[in-house]
Amino acid sequence: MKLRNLTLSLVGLSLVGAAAGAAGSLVTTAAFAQAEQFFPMLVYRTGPYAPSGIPVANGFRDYYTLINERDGGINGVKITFEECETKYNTKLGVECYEKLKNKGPTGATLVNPFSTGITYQLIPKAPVDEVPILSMGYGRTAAADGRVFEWIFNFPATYWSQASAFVRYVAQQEGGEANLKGKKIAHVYHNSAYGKEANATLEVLAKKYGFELTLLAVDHPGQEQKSTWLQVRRLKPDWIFMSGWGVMNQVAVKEAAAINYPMDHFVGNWWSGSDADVIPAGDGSIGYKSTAFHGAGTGWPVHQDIIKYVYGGDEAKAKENNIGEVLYNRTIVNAMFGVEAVRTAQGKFGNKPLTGKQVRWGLENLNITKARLKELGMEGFMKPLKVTCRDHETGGSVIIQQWDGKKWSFSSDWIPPISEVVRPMIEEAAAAYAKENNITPRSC
Amino acid sequence: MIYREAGQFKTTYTADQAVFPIVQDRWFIAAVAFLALGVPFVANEYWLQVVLIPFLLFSLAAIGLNLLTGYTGQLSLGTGGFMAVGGYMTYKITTAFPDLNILVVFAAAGLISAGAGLVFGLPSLRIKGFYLAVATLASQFFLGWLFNRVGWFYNYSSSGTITAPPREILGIMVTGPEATAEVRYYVALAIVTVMAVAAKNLVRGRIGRSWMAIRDMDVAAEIIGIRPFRTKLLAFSISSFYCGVAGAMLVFLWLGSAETEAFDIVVSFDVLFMIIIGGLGSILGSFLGAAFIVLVPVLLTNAPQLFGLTMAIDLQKHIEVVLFGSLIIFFLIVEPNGLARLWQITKEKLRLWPFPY
Amino acid sequence: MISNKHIGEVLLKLEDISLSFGGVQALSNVSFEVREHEILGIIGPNGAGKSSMLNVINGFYHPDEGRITYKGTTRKDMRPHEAARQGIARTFQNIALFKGMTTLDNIMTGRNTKMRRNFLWQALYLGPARKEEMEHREAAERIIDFLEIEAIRKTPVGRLPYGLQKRVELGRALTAEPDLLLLDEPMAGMNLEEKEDMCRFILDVNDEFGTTIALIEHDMGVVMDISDRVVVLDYGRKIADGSPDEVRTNQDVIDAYLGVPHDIPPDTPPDDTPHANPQP
Amino acid sequence: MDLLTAVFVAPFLDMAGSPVFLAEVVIVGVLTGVMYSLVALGFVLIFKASGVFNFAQGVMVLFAALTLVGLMERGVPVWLAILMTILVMIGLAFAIERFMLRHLVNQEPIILFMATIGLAFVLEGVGETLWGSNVKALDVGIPNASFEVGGILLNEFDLFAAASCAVLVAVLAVFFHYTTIGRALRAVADDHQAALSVGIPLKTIWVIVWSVAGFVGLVAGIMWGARSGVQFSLSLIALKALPVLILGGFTSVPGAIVGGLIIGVGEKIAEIYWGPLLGGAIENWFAYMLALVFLVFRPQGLFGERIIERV
Repeated sequence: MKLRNLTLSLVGLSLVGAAAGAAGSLVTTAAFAQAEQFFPMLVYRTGPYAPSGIPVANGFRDYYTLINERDGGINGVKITFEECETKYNTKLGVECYEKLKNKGPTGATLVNPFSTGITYQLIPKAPVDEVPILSMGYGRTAAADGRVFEWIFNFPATYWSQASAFVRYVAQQEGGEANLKGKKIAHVYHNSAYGKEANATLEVLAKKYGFELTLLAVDHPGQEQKSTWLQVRRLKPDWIFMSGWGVMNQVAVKEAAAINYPMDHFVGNWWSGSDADVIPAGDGSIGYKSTAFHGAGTGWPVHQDIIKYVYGGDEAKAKENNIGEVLYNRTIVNAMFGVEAVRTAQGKFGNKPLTGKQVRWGLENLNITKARLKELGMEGFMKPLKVTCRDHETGGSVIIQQWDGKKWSFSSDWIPPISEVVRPMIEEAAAAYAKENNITPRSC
Repeated sequence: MIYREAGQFKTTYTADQAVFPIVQDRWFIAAVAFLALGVPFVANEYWLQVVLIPFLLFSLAAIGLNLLTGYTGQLSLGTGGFMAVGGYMTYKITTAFPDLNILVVFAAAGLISAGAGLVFGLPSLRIKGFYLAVATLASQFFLGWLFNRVGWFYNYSSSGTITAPPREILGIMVTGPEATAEVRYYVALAIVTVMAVAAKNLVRGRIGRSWMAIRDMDVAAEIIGIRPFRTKLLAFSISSFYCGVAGAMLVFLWLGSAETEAFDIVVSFDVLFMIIIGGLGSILGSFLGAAFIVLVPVLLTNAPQLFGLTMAIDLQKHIEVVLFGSLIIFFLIVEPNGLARLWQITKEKLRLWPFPY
Repeated sequence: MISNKHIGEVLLKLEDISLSFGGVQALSNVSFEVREHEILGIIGPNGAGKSSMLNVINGFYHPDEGRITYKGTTRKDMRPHEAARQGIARTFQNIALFKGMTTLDNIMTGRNTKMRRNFLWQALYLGPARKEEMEHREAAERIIDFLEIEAIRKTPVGRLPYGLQKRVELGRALTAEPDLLLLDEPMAGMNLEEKEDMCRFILDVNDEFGTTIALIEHDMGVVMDISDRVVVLDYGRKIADGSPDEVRTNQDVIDAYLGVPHDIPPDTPPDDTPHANPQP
Repeated sequence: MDLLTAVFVAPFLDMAGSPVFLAEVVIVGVLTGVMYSLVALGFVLIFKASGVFNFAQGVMVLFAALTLVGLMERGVPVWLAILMTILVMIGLAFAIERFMLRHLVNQEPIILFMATIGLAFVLEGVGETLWGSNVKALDVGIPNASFEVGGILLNEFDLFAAASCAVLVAVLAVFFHYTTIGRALRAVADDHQAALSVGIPLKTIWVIVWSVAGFVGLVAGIMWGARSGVQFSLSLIALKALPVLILGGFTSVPGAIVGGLIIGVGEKIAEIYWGPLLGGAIENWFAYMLALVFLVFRPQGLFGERIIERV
């Protein structure tokens, strides 16, 4: 009975806690000082995808810190940021979004969901809440059509462009598009919204170029892929493209090595080409390739600045925090886009904290030139880009990187997508979405 | 002295069989109703979206599972699958017939999910206990695969994600991005209230008695004339109907869009938790359990900030997970019959209060 | 009160019933009749096949051989719930109440076969469904009055003492208004006072409602007192059938109870009652 | 008609067409099945001795592997790390008995089941707090080369895993049959009351059986962890073990082995020969369906104890 009483009082306590929580969340917003630009951070440092989520989160954190420490903020406006743990789970993602969207003096600057699932959740909410979404190289491909998806940006490339660039790459390697005919290409994909994205594009291209496409789905989490690789072994495809994520990548690379598949014909997409994906397979993974839209490693001035300003010169500490890893570098790019969008918008609205609506304008008028990249210490790290009202993807070129057992390095030139196929598909999908949701596309 | 039934006499069986036979209970319910209706005026969008709407829809799913597991004794881990049926069928029907009232669509999707429940309930004739529980996982995995695989269910969109299109009732937007959290909350509240009352009616009548008879002793139940197979299947289909509607609400009134991952096995476990923490065989318990499972993580997430603590986000999440697990074990140890039982004990004490005997 | 006590036509006729479990012969060629309005006692030592007999009658076991004629129709193998729908109710040797439910609900389950409204009406709980519920509640309340268990109406049966549970179980069987009531050791484990109460109820049921009763009981005194006729089983065979007085003086019966060696090898039938397992 | 051919004829023609490949599929299925059995074994041990359906088994696998890797990363040699991990798992068993099971004696099975899910949360949180959420490569020196025998590709690692599973089962069999503790465990499994009445304390039994399950979890953790790296997803392999469990019966050690083999071979054959027809990734639900269909004919599983209903 004593225990029972204890429980009763616990229940009572938790109710009081709930009330306090309610009160708390109503008043927290006022606590921020004025000259601050708030960046919400939806991260996943725990759960099944934590190994990918940790470098991602660290990259964002370090770049924002760098801007504050080195430049004193964006034109004097300090960056504030808050992490919220999503576990890569869409429901928690929405919770985090709701929690953070009104924080800071002007609300959330922009949201980087870093999960295709969460992006899908937020796409309809963005125009209503007036929070722009930057789903950099993930999320809904159709959002590349800025006329329908005013608030969503997915530059510098989409899954569809990527898949078509992969096909172009294969054509290059095989000595011309004509040689694609009769080739066998397998797509090993994560059986989720994300993994399926490339299928349609590949199917269209298979028809166009006459290669034989096999789709091999791998269920979450992808710990056990023996049957997939047995199928590969029987099929003996000339090329394999993979859209994997999390543990699936590591196992796939390992299994491919175990069946002695030629690793230089195995190309992951840019979410299947991080350090954590290849290291567990040891020497077996040498030669494995993946697409990318930025460099790996720490060979750029921006990394030196991070070591200097964020870690006080402590390179070991920076390494511990994933500096130079593929996913870390990706979020450096991602964070830079956000910061530059704010800077662009400040050009129009003044050097003060900006609202989501103003930042959206900044994103849509973002123009990162080669010169600007040099100023940012990222020359050669990535391709310049220019966003337009109509094109939220900006070209969609990718580059192939290869793992040599120790590090990733570029092994091709920039490969443009097969736009004449992909762009109409994007516009068609966007139009369908507009129709289903009673959206009138902007004209531009 | 506050909670007493002295002086209240019941003169008809109808009065005796009312859901709330005691006057004070009715006052209590009136207060709850008042609070439920008034809450959007004080809560901000975060609370509506993160706590109240999921609380309502998970209460409904918990009622559904409670009918099956708590009342009929058939342990099921397929809740997520049946919710997926509701969610995907609502999408399919409303995009095929955009003019159909969305509530009608919810009901239709519920019926389809009742059909799925019926099919996956068939093995329950032979299989019992944990074997049945694991067998229901077959439905969970199969349905998840089906909605991921077959393009027809998501209108062949490239990613397989379904998005709630805008639909209105009486000129008010209730689904889609334009629908305000308040409106979605009220719609959810209305659905859950009606269905909870219906569930209460079911369990206090013939159907409920035959369910409980099957649960308590299926052999004896059959000998007094209850057809075990029909009774179990009815429980499976009604339960799935509830879960189906809850799944529809999950997509249309809460998340706005979903892929099959939103209905994965974690959902099934969560709902099972709700009915066990809340109380097996109790409609009220379904609400209490849902409140616990929805609210506790939110409280734990916000607790460090409330007390002004700053800690690394991953550490915080880990501690949260540990606390959540410990709380569950703690509750099971202290009151294995659930929160509803605690509530009942409180009431019984209040009845006697201030005299302990 | 009108007394219905006049033995009528044959209600149930069992012919050459044999039943075995994996080589163990529980019943062999048993034949007897149950007549309308009578109280039939079935007695026999442990392992005689008494409970198996009841299980055959209400369809829980299907005999390997033999014929069962109920209400003039020869019946095929059926499920127990079908037997219930044809008016056969029973109680169990080890109480088989629904432990999670109140006395009232337990008794109301006895009315289940008589309720017609489907689940949609029930979910609404309006009009016909409510009316029906109330009608049956009245019927249940009559039984509750009859068995003098008004005070425990809303008590979960799991909390009741043994004797009362037995009474509730009788009530559940009675509310079904059965034509044939099977009682499996209704007085097992009771003290003298409780036994007297139970005897009174059984006689009253038979008297007031005219229900035909077949009962198994170990207490010879009770059986001889209340039965109109007695059937004696031993090792799965019928060894006597007649009025209590006839049976009392039957030499086979005396032998059986005194344990005189049989001509049948005693290794055959084990425990007569596959015991009710309160929580299967 | 085409559909019927595709479902009922073509796959078999396919199998007959290349028997070597079929053999390879079966072998891979067997080897994978063994890995499932390894996880299922942990469930069976605990269910058999205490009637608890321990859903935390998957997380125990993760926890053991995390501890092992964590120790190795800090420079502890492999053998010592394994020894220390075993000690940790025994300590864990004590803690579970002391803080959880002891307070749940005589509760309904479903309550115990739920408590083990609570336990899974606790272990997950504690494990990741202690050792971090990053993926860790586990290298205990198991060879991982592939070689071909008669056109069939075999992997040393898979063979090693199967062999160690066989050894583990043998050790368990010896433990159960030839040691006092083992006999006591079997006595408890047969009849709790009887075991108690001859003076075997239930608490001790619980600690032992959870320790043994922890040890089995460690072996499973090493095998699975070496394959895919040690990280959170490791705990999800429990879901692959459940169909094995229902197929083999909750209470049977041989059932877990045979069940694992049937599920392993069954799902691989289904995925490879029928998967393409249905669009792939069918093996997860197929395993459950296979178990389900099987259960309809034998509700207690392959080697489970028969359920007898009586009145």
